[in-house]
Amino acid sequence: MDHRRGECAINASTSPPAPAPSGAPAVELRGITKRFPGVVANHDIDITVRSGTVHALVGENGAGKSTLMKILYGMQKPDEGTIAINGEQVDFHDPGDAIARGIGMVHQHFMLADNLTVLENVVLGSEKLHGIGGRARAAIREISDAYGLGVRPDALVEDLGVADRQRVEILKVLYRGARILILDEPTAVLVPQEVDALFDNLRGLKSEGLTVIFISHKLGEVLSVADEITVIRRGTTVGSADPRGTTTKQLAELMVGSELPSPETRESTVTTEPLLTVQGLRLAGTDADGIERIVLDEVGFTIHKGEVLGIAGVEGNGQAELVEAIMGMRRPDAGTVVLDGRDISRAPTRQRREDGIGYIPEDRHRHGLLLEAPLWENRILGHVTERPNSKGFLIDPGAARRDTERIVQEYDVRTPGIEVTAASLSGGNQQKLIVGREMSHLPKLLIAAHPTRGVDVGAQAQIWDQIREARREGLAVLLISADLDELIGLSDTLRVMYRGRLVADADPATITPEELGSAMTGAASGHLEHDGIEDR
Amino acid sequence: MKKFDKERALLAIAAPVLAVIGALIVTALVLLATGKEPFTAFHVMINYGDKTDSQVYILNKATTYYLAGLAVAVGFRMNLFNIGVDGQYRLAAFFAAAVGGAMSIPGIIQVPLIILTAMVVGAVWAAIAGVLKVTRGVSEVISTIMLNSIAGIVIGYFLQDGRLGVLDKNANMVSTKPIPSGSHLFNFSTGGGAVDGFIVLAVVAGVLYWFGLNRTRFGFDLRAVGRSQSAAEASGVSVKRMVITSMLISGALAGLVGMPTLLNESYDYGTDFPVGIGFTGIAVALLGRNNPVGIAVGAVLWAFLDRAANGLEFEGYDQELVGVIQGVIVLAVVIAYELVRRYGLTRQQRQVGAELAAAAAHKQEVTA
Amino acid sequence: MTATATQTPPPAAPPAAGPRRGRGKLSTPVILLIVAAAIIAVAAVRAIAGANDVTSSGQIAGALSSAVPIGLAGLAGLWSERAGVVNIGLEGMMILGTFFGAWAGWQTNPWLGVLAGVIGGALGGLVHAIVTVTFGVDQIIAGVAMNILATGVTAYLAKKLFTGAAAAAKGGTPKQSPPMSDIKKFTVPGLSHWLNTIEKHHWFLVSDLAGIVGGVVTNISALTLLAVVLFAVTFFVLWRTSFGLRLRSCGENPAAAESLGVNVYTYKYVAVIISGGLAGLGGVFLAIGTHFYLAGQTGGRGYIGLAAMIFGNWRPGGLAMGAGLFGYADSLQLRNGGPSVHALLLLLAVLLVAMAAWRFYRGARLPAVISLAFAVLLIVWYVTTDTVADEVVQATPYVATLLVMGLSAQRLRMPKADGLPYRKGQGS
Amino acid sequence: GSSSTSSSGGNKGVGMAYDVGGRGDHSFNDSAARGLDKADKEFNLKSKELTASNGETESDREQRLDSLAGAGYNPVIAVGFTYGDAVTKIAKKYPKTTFGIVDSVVQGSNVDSMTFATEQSSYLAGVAAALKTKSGKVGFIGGVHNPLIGTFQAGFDQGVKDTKPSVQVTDQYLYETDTKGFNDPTTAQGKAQGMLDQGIDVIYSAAGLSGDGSIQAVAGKSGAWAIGVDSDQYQDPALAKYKDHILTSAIKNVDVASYDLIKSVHDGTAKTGTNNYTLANGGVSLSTTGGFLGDVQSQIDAAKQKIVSGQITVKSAP
Ligand SMILES: Nc1ncnc2c1ncn2[C@@H]1O[C@H](COP(=O)(O)OP(=O)(O)OP(=O)(O)O)[C@@H](O)[C@H]1O
Ligand SMILES: Nc1ncnc2c1ncn2[C@@H]1O[C@H](COP(=O)(O)OP(=O)(O)OP(=O)(O)O)[C@@H](O)[C@H]1O
Ligand SMILES: [Mg+2]
Ligand SMILES: [Mg+2]
Repeated sequence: MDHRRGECAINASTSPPAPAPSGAPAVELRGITKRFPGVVANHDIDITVRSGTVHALVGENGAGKSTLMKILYGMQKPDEGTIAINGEQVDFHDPGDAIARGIGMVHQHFMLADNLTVLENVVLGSEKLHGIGGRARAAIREISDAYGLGVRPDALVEDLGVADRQRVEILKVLYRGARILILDEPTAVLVPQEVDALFDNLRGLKSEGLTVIFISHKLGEVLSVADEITVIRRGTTVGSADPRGTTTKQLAELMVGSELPSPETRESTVTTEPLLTVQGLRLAGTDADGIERIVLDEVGFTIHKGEVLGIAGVEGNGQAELVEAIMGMRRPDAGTVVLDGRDISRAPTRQRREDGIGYIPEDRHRHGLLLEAPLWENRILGHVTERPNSKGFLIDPGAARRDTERIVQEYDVRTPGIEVTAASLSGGNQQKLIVGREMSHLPKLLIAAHPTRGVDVGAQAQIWDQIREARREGLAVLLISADLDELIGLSDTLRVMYRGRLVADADPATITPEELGSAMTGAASGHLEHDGIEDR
Repeated sequence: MKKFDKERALLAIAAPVLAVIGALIVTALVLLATGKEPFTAFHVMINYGDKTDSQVYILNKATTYYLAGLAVAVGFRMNLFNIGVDGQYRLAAFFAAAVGGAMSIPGIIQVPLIILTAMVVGAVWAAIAGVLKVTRGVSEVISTIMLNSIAGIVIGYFLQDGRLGVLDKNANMVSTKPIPSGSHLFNFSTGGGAVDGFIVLAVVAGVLYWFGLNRTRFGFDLRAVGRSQSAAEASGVSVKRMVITSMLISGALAGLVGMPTLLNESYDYGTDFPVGIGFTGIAVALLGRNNPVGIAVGAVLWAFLDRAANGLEFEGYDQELVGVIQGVIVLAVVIAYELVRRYGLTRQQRQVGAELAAAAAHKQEVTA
Repeated sequence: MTATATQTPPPAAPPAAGPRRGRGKLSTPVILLIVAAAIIAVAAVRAIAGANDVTSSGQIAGALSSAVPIGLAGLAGLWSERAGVVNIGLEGMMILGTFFGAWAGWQTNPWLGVLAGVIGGALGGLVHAIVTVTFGVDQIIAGVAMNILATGVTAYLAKKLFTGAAAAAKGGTPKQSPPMSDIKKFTVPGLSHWLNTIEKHHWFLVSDLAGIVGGVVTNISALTLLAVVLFAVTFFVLWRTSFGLRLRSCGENPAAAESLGVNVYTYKYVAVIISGGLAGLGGVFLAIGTHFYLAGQTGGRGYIGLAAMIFGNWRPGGLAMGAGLFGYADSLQLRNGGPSVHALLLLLAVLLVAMAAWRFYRGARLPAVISLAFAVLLIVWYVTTDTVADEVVQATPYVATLLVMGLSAQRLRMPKADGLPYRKGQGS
Repeated sequence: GSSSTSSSGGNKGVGMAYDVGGRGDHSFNDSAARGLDKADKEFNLKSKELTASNGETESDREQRLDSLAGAGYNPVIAVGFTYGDAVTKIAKKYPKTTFGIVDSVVQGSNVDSMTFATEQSSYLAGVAAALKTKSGKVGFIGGVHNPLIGTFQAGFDQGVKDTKPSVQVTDQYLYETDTKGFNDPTTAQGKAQGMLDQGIDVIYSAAGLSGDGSIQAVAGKSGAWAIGVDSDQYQDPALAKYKDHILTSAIKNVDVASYDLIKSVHDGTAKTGTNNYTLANGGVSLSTTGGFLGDVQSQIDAAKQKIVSGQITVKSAP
């Protein structure tokens, strides 16, 4: 895995373009190498982060960014290499050591205990600072006010929305008096307005002399907030970029080492034949305390053959429940679902799948795969009653194996064979297997929830192509994605979901991610006109 | 792919071998600590177990344990912990014995009828836990344990003189009316005694278990639920229905557990009917890793140890030693399997990684 | 085999629609009101049915001593599960407690026995921790294995240690240890007698209260007091100290805990070992109650303790109530509670009628009708008989467990990471 | 391979198959063992003792007897009625060996069925209880509701009624059929406590080891008496602390029976058929160790006399 540095970099300057550092750099990583079974996650990485700057780290999925940050945070030990903090060499055994050195990390996935209060989550591990009672509460209020985080210490975390959780995560770090903040993809779940608010916070921190290391796949954001950018590819630093003189396209190509694919899809294939009609869908959930809340409220839409309907929305606004209701995994309290002229409102999941619904689930580990089962059994999953997987009541392992080989070939699933367990494939390859499986049964309707989440660019392009191709042949697609570019690029029609309701619609040809984002936070509704919103 | 499979087979054997070795070491230490020399004890155990009548004894016991293991394993395969096999088989055997004693029709009809009764009773009793889990969210671990106790009390209620029980004054024993001799199951006479004919049905049950789980759609669904309930649900399996169905199957199999004893040995259900086999079944299923052949090996091993207990006692050792060995083996087995499983997974990931690296290198060469 | 299938709550839905969710916690006055109502209902039933043993001080004292081992087992489960480790091995750890407690107890004094029992149980906890935390074995399977192992080991050791010359001369047998002395018992001098006098009059409510209080102030073992203290200590430590916060965080989200510098393995180990120690204490309590170790003495109390803990929603207060309930049922069985259970049928019927009314009010017609039907059946049963069969009494604790679990299980909230094996560096 | 029981040879001595608990249980099994020890000393026998374990099956018991008989031990004595069926079967297989069975009647020309007229000793216990109660209420606790324990209840009830008709007897059983009733002192303790709370002041427990529990409960109440069973529980070291409350015990001298059988085989006149051990032949008796019966001993002796002479027939079922 020896990559010649900057082999295709447009801006392969290895020395930082910004002014010379004043005093010791906040973080110096030298020759960091980390190996996992079968992967070299980090290979001889060198990074210098100057004090009082926002330093961005970019790279493809699996490039090794998170691993590197976990090493810096003491969660993982490097196999080789050294770390220096403020000029002093350190050796971290666990996150506690890093915290003591003034390092704080906000992880890619939330690290919060749902059933504990905000206060408990914040003080955990640092109880010595202000205890776990009144003093701690006061300290939290103080920090919250100082940075305008608006955090309520006694709320239960499970009652918080994603943006609030993100703020709790940041507060956790500040509470510990961290001077060096690591933010691993903090914006992935935020809408643009929330991102702006976060960046304001970051700039405030920077002005107080704190150092921020920032990871994101959204290159526009990176360019807007970072002082310096380091690019990682396949575990090694391939170069750095000056945000002032670089475009997102250049950055992306530096990251990937090739041209960036785009989800654009303009030639319309929409027909007038409705394939899926959902009407008046209502779903009330009862939570652990027996209190009812409305999760889906009078949701209705139609998808025609050859149409991609995109649904935008902040996570947790009912998209997952909508998908589960259409799949028959949840019984709605009211409403009908008609697929290709047949009312399937009461049909079990299996029948719906047999009737031609393909499903790419949001969480492939939870809903898409049997991680401990071999690939060929995963190929059967969800289609056990269909050929070639079974004959009558019996499984046909031979045919299923052969067909798995075919999918592995056609969809470029990188694996040494079909007997390995799904768990041993990387996320992207797992996703390719799922897409291949669902497409193999020629669905009439494809429900694709975040189909390219956590998938690297190459695989992303492939999946987009597959969706487009099938659409041309009359496939109807219900697309749910947090990636607004993907959503706008692939959809023929766009709807916005907010608090269980479809509150707005938009034309993907004209809408911008910012406009969509504002509707996602409930700030706009109805038909979103491109100009109308810009004027406001 | 060939080499791959061979290594997998090696890995599969590694766990139980590791566990038995571990157990032997611990047992030897226990013996040494209590001032006894371990090798003679092991020698006694092996020697004694090797005798023909011992073999018959072991086969007969193993038949029962095997069925119990299967019953437990069905639940385990879908992450359902049916701790209640014990209550299920006792209740089933009891009512089957009562039905068998109450009539006198040709064995060819009556024997299947008795077996059917047992399976139905076992299934119904197990289904209570299934229904409670599905409709009320009660953990099957807790409910089956409670149902075990309740089963014992129900039997106690009916197994009384004048109810379904008959008192044998001389023997001080209450039991159900004996099953007429026309409805005794055949057996295989050997030099060391009679091997229960029910062993044939146990083998059939094992084959059906294997076939049902590995070759049918239903079995696939069941295993899918065991591996990931959420993924199975999304794939179209009704997990609730599957919970109840597998409890029914598990209970029906549990119903068979008492049959070798009832139809081949005691011909009635009395106060001396064996208890606790359901718990042995858990151990046997763990030893056998829920695999039909593995369970057979586990059952034979367990029966062998039971037998060896007699041998040890005859030679002046404490028969309780066997309880220690059994406990240690089970613990060692679960650890060994986990270690081997992890090792296998890491190994596989390494292979996948190597493959990917090779592919990447290849691509680079081409593009360069 | 992977983790147990547990019921995870549905994904968080937006909190906006519908009423603002309360936490469903009952305030202290409400709890007191419910308790008062329950006592009045029981007193009424007692008076109507004339089943005086329902609230007699003997029955209550029996309930208390039955409740303590169950409660301690539940407390043991609480510690372990709050740290995310399911402990089905409680039964085995209790057995170790009975054995080691009696072994040390007969040779020295019962307090050293208590210590030895706690240590014995803690050793079991240590093994469970090694197997589940270090090796990451499925926790239920490990617990089952622990129970098998504990049974085997104690049977072997009992044969070795209780049949030696000295032990045999003191009454030791292969299945039983020589007896040990009693632990100190307390009686509140004047009060106990006075209450006893009032109780004898069988006045409505007054005598009932006298019986209940009398049962609690007469002949209370120091160990029972210790158990009560342990409940309070557990609550304080787990919910009011940073140690407890860290421990609970390991049961809710170990990855988060680890990312904040909490050593998850250490806390899990500590929790499971404490759990074993508490289970061991429950075992010693049984052994001291009979004054000796007896094979099979625990009789499934570890499992019932676990059920009490689940019933108590993984909280000490609820667990204490659960243990009290099961202890009461157990005591009924011990005391030939035919007439008592018969009277309680009436109480159950009244409760069912109330529930039917509530459900009808909430618009759930079918469940209301079903509840009512059961109530009618119970009343018929009550009216047509004078007492219930012994078997019904025997089954009462188990049936009560099932009923109570069936009615409450869906409202329960287990620690989120309970039962899931955790490996260092697993958080991503 | 060969059979584990094929090594039969000449007479090796006595084969004892104990019930659960085995030698050292301070009770039933120990009593049988005393007979063996006495015979051993006298005739210098080599014997083999095996013990049942919990949760056994019929085949375990058969195998145990089979291995003893097969190894040449004679007589083979099965202690406890659970061995009934096994003795029936194995005695047929080894016609030359004499088998003994305690507490059960087994047909067979080479079987000595040793039964005990426990209703007679229980009758005397009833006499003692009736004479000693102050409250006029006495209680009986049986371990398991089976005919064997029924003989104890029947004798006790009759003894009380014949002595003092006004005395009220409460009969309770721990379990209907579950044999754990002989091994559950906690339950017995609870039952006894319940009885004491009702004012009962003499409690006779025929419940094996469970009886320890009720004796403890009785000892907690001053003025109350416990009556023991099977062996002289006053001398049981495990109960030493409570012996001041152990009025007497209805003893079943299994040692007498087992010694008789061993001696008869040794003498070449093997005892067979049903042999009932009664007050008359010393097979059962009422202990007097504590000396608490001194004031009523004469009435007890009189009752005993009447039974021995046949003047009173004690019912063996309640
Ligand atoms: N604990 C682990 N064990 C094995 N492999 C791991 C582990 N953690 C990460 N990896 C592998 O190391 C590589 C780098 O992963 P890392 O999470 O650092 O990537 P990333 O750059 O953060 O990607 P993403 O953009 O998806 O977050 C990947 O191939 C990943 O599969
Ligand atoms: N904690 C872990 N322990 C063991 N192996 C891991 C761990 N995390 C990741 N891996 C392994 O690393 C490889 C890639 O996993 P990873 O999930 O990081 O890939 P990814 O491309 O980032 O996809 P995803 O978006 O699903 O995270 C797989 O082989 C996986 O099994
Ligand atoms: Mg990843
Ligand atoms: Mg990452």
